Amino acid sequence: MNHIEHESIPKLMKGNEALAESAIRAGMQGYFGYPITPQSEILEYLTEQVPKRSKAVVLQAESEVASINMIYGAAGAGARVMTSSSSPGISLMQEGISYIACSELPCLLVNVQRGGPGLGTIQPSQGDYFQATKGGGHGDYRIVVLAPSSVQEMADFVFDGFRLAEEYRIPAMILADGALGQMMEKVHLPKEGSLPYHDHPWATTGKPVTRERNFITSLHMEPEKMEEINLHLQDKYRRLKKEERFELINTKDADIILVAFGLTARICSKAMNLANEKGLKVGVIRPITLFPFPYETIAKHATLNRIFLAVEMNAGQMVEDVRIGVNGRAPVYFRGRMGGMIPTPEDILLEVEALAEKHNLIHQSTVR
Amino acid sequence: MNHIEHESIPKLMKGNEALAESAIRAGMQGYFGYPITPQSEILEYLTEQVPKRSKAVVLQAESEVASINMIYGAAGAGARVMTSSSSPGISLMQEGISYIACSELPCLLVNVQRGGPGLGTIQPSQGDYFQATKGGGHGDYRIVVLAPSSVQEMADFVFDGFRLAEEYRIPAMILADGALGQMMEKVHLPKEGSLPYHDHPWATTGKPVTRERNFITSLHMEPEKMEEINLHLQDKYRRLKKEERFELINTKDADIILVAFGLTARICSKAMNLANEKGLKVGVIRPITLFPFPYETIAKHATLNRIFLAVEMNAGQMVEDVRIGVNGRAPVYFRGRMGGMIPTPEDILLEVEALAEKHNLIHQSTVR
Amino acid sequence: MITGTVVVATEICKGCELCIASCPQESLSLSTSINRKGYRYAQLTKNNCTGCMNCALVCPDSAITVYRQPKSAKHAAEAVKNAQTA
Amino acid sequence: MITGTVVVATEICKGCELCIASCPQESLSLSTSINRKGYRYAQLTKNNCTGCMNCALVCPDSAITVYRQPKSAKHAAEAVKNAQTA
Amino acid sequence: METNAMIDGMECVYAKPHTLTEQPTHYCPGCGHGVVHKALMEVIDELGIGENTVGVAPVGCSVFAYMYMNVDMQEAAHGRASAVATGIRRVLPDRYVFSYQGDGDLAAIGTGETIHTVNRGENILMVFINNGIYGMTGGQMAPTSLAGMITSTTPYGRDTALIGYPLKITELLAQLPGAYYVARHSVHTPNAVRKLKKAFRASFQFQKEKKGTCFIEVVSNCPSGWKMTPLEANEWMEKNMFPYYPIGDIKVPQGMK
Amino acid sequence: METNAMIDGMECVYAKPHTLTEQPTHYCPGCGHGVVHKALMEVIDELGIGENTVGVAPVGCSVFAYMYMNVDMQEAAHGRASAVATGIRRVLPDRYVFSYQGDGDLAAIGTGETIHTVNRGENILMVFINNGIYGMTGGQMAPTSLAGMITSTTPYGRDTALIGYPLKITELLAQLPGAYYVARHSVHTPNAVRKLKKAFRASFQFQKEKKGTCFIEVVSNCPSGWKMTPLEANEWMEKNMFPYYPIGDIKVPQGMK
Amino acid sequence: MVQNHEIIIAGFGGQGVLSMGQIIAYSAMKEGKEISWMPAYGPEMRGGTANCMVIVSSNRVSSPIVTTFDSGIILNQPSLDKFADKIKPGGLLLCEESTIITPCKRDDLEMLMIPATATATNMGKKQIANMILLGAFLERRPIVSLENVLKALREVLPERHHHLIPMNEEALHLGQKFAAEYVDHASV
Amino acid sequence: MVQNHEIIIAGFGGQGVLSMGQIIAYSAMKEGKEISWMPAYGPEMRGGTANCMVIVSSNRVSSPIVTTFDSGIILNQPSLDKFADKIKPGGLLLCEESTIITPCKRDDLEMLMIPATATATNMGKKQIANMILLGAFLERRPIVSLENVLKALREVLPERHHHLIPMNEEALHLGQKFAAEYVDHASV
Ligand SMILES: Cc1ncc(C[n+]2csc(CCOP(=O)(O)OP(=O)(O)O)c2C)c(N)n1
Ligand SMILES: Cc1ncc(C[n+]2csc(CCOP(=O)(O)OP(=O)(O)O)c2C)c(N)n1
Ligand code: SF4
Ligand code: SF4
Ligand code: SF4
Ligand code: SF4
Repeated sequence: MNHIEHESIPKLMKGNEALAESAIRAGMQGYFGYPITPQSEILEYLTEQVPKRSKAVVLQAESEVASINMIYGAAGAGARVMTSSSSPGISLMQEGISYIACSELPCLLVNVQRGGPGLGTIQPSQGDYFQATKGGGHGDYRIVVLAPSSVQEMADFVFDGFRLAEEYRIPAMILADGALGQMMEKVHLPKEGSLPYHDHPWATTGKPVTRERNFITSLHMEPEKMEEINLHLQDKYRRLKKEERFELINTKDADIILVAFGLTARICSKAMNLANEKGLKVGVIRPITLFPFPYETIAKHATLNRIFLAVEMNAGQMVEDVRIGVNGRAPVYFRGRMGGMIPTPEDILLEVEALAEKHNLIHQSTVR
Repeated sequence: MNHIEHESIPKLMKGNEALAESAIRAGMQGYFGYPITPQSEILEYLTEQVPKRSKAVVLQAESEVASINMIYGAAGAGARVMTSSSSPGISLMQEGISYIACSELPCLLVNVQRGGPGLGTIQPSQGDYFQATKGGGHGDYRIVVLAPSSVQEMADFVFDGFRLAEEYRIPAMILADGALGQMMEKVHLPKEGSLPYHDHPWATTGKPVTRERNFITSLHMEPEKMEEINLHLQDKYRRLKKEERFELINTKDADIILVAFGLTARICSKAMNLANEKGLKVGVIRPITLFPFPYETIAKHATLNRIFLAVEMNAGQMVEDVRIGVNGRAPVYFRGRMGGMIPTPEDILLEVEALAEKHNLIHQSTVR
Repeated sequence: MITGTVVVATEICKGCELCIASCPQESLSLSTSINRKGYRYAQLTKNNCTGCMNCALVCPDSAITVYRQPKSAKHAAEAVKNAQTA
Repeated sequence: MITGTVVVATEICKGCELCIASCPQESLSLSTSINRKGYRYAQLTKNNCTGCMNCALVCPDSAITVYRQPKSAKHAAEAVKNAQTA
Repeated sequence: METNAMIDGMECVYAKPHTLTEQPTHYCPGCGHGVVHKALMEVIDELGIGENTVGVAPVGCSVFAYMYMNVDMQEAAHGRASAVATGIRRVLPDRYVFSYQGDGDLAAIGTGETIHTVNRGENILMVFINNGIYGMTGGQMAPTSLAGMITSTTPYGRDTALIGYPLKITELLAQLPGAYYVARHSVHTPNAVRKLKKAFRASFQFQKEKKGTCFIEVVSNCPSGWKMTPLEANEWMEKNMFPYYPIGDIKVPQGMK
Repeated sequence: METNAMIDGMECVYAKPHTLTEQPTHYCPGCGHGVVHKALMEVIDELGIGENTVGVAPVGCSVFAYMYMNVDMQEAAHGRASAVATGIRRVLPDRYVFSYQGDGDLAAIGTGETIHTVNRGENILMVFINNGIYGMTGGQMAPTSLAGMITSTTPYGRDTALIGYPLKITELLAQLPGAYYVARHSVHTPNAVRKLKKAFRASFQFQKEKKGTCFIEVVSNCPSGWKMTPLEANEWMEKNMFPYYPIGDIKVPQGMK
Repeated sequence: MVQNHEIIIAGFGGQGVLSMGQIIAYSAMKEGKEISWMPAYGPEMRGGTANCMVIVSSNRVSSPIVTTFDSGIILNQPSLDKFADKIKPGGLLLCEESTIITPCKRDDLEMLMIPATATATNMGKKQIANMILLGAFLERRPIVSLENVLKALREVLPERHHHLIPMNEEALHLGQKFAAEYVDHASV
Repeated sequence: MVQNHEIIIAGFGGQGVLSMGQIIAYSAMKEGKEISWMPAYGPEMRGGTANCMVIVSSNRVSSPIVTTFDSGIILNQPSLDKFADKIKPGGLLLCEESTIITPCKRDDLEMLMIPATATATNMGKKQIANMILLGAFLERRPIVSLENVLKALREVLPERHHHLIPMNEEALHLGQKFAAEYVDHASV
């Protein structure tokens, strides 16, 4: 990933505010969104700050459906645009996202997840992993999915998201959760204006006589043509592999590997410490890009008598990708909390100890 | 699955019409939907037939969002209800489906898929497998997904769908495609009134003094409560395993196993015949319930020097579940057509021959 | 003149003061002490209540029950009716 | 009286007959033969066309081009302007 | 609490109706939602139709209405209460059905459902709480927020040049043939509450007669969203909301006084 | 075709404008869409604003408008054209933006976006083709289908008691302060086409002056959906559609004749 | 042994292409055969091209989609250009004469040019051309009996159109006659 | 060696519970420490309960969610009932006196009852009670210096509230005094 220039003096900010501030600094030209807990601070921050600082458009839309289609229009007109919502609102955007993905319009989507399904709770969750990574909308499309685990990353991934979106002409999503949105941490903000603009020859900005008209569409009556479009998209998704990002913690000689993304990964690393103190060799793999998912990294770690434990704030979603990566070479277990509950380090430690017991790694690792 | 009583005299019908006729015979009490190709015949057939034959409500809603929420209301009031649409329309229903799944309301959803993503084409596709089986909406929910492969099953699965929906208090979806909807075949229709009604003590029909009020909701402010709801749902999904359905064709001593659902499975069985004529030992597994997916069945067949080839009208979706089922015990390949293109038996035969070559099964099987 | 009285469910009351403002007799005022929710609550501090029910009608939390001196059982019954349907 | 003529793009025409109905001179009628799309197409069958452009205005497929006898180059130029902005 | 309790020889003339549960509300002190809930439930109690009534709660502060209203209820997705009510009413044609929605729910995300429900003349009562703001999510602008009004998403006041004027959806709906009875009320005084109850009573009568949609707007407050005390809020409401959203009947059937 | 060709000494006085592509349309014979496309594109050609114009096509029979209109265009999701146009206009404030929608698109699934776009007074031209039916999907009922009208989803005629009266969305929109110029036109005669072009011209002028939303309804035909010949269709339209959807200005700015 | 006949019928929308296929399928069903009918059309509501694949078989039809055909009934030039090569060698290719500008060059087919439209127009009912073609087809490939086709018509057509049945019958016979007397191109 | 202090601050909404936590976090950041502040609230917009977890550490904070705490600052009974058991043995438990009906029974804690509200009301500004509690906390657990807290206030408070800073300072000192002179329950 590209290097991002940061301010040297840190600020204390909520994740949602850091993300919004970072969007301004990234030169966002348009924001269209509808309020929903736990991410309304994003729209609130922008309506307060933008008028003082930039020419950008910040519009509270009448709904999420309107928001995502305004994004379609503005992105199609070549602007750097973003919308944000939380789980139920993101569900309403699925048709629009499918259109945007097919029309290859760059834009940044933010999902600050809450506990589902249905109206659920306003507490944090990771229940929208499938929706984000496999395409909750219709048809074969993917979007780049970045999973921050700190307020710092809430800010940084705005820059990464816009960059990837524009480089690959693809929607990028920051898949956060209510805790990351609401919690405050120290953050070194990215420097304003450090993200260059590219011109978009495909954008509908008015047709000069000098070129053919541009049009943005996802309609192709002949299936042959539509298949070409799909092959082109699939090829792009393959090219995206090189953007895979992940974090490895003590995985080298670990017997038990915890796989987790976002906030859960930090809770796992605490659990890891507790386990290590008890002489258990535990490591953590944190996928940072959920699409493209680092299958090879998982595969590389799937060696003899190792155990995988996927930990998520859902009923078991990313674990399916872990299984595909491990491909039978090691046992894969799952531990999840749902509906807004956050797993505690102690929760996870218990699970780890149980597994160590079961696969008798206790002795093994303690004698080492 | 339960036995369905059929008429002895067959009819020649389009898949969409057979499905609509079957809904009337299944005692459907309410239909709410919005037109979209290639399934508008369902609403058209119902508006023409129902007034003559039943007291059922048939309402053309102003949108798919309205449709799915009318379904929520009517199902919550205890009625046997159905809606139908095609890919983009189903995307708009994702929030509503998540609500219905969480509130445990029985209803039948029909997705006659077309080529995506975006507006795409009106030609057949299987591009919504992920959306249907992993939950295109937010949060951890699943719905029963039935994949018909003939006009006969378009009719039969209406009965199966309603039965499962009501038995498990879960939305059931018939995941068809444009070809199945538009093609005509011979069909023995299920007998009218052969699907019994059950009373729904949880339904909001007006609160007699004799009971506490009923309410339908998916909101639970305390995450602890919301997690309970989720655990309850997950438990239901486990219980559903016993409803798994699949079809096996010549899999017994096959070297190459084709895995396909819906119409594609029939094309595969034709390819299988062509391959067998050439002395290749090919069989077909057709998952009929896509959720619950018959993982064990796949696993049982994943034995030494066997090859799996998943064939789909998409860029590779069900194949992920095949991989999870096979779990590394055999190589899994994929062949797909996209955007409304239908694979031909010849397409698939070529693929099979190439694989046979690669894993030199040619000689092997010809000498047998 | 009919006299009446009100009973405020002090643990339900949120101290919004709407009843106080709506009382023509100025019979109500806020307590000094707080309830378990942390609110000061309404209380009858004068004994000139006529049982007009204004306070109860505007109470968002249905915390007020109103009682009235019956002229006779019959009248009282009516009173109830009027009160509810007036 | 100005005289004019029209040219119908016969492969574009779909034979909807709207032009025919809108022609004050009844100069147009449908062909007997069909075009490659399978439509009978409009054609000028009388030579009394005034170049009024009615047919062209209502043609959904912009299949009609209209020509007019210029009184003078200048007038013709005007004619064009009027035609387009009238 | 039992209504007929005697205290020193007095009789109970007013108590919480049985159509309200004992559950204390989560509403802010002085919030109009509580008053409207009570008025509606009292009418249902008085008409004795509680057993034949199904209600629909919105997503908004009144999302928990079903915890307080002691009748069968459904909690609809944000903006879809009228579609949900349509579904219920169509399959239960002999029941009374009402929906209860805030201004964000009914007039922003739910605009399409609202217009088409009324246009179909669904036989339901739609209760519309207009407090000019999104209460539940923390005081953001609503379509009904007044010009220049400061909310958490219009920190410099609603700029009509950029986001348009407050939407008088009730006046729009009154234009539709499907709308049978349309009126705007409030609950800031005892008399206002009495009038509102009259309107509810009439609406259920019309629903019984299958006359079409009855739509009752209640101009209400949001002390928290407006950052005022309840008393200040009601005063501000009279001064600022009423002029733009005048209280009174908007569409009344022939011969209804 | 080059406009200034001479045939036997005559000059070309009328030819397809450069703002239309050479692509033959997929529309049914006699369909009004083609006429409206042409009228709109001629005006853009005449005003010479093609280079500064971005259009939005709907989902409906005119979904392919971008294949015929030779300006930059976007094809919006069903019902969302006005939201898409809003997105474009907001980030390109110095461009002309128009949306083009059918009645299902604009007045059914898109109702919410339509109302709020106009309520915001977005500086765009909204062209609304009202043919009282869903053409593209095979002649289903539209919100604008006339009472008693037979469509593929109202085989016994639109029953207003069950699904309400045809929705006069244009009259509703005219009530909104954001709507600056609202008119209803048709294209069934040469003069009707001339009038429509005038309205388009005025709309672009107002848009230039940032006056707010201009909304032009065109009552049009659907020979296929109505199961008539083009000539029968236009006659039926005059006889049945015009009385319910009267042609003429609905909201005109001061001093516009 | 499995008996299978795979047919493509293609032309403009409105030429009765789809109904022709449905009648074959329906009659075959009446004869206890297995069948499938698969339509395809373009975006146009009127005009544009349309076609259907019909499979009549003694066994359950596996794939309703096939890429080559035993017979083709072609009603316009674009369809001929598209499907001419997809007819199996020795297969039957029936064309509506007036719509074909450049005929198919293949000499390994049983190829008939039937003046169906002209004849139908003379009969005073243009729409009946498809029945003439159907008659010709059944003469060369009697996969269903004419009796059953007529039964089918009676059952498929709504009462109010039954008066047209005699005319349809005449058209079928005319078509048979054409095909019977026809001197095949291939055999020239 | 890693220094870690994990605090829970809980009470009614509107008691300044969340801002108290933010001030600690902000001052700690100023001192170059690592921090996290995690809030939690109920459905109510006004009233209802609110709390925040604050972690101040010498190293990067791994999990911002913890289940046991070194210190608890409690402003109402429900919160006390909820968190009393979650304070680590030997930990600090500060309570706002007037809001506590049934105090915590544990004897393994450093427990202080501070009449913050009463005092603040006397000072004429009820809202300032949280500053008194903060002062008391810092007296017993000086994880950040008072100077930095005051700096923090200056930077966090909008200009228009700066006139309140002296009063806040006084409150902090009063709190310190209470804590300094306090005779611990545990040690009774
Ligand atoms: C699809 C969706 N979008 C947004 C939200 C967030 N949300 C909940 S309530 C609400 C608006 C509440 O305002 P209003 O309808 O006026 O009711 P009030 O709270 O003022 O009574 C919003 C935007 C949601 N729950 N679901
Ligand atoms: C989300 C979604 N729902 C439904 C459809 C199907 N659909 C396409 S066009 C259309 C309506 C067309 O009618 P109208 O808008 O009146 O335009 P017309 O074709 O009459 O010009 C519908 C329902 C779709 N493409 N997408
Ligand atoms: S109106 Fe009700 S809640 Fe408000 S103060 Fe009076 S009794 Fe308490
Ligand atoms: S109006 Fe145009 S399309 Fe119609 S007949 Fe005349 S020329 Fe042909
Ligand atoms: S936030 Fe406003 S609307 Fe919601 S309960 Fe509080 S006062 Fe009422
Ligand atoms: S279906 Fe109707 S609207 Fe569509 S092109 Fe044909 S005539 Fe026009």
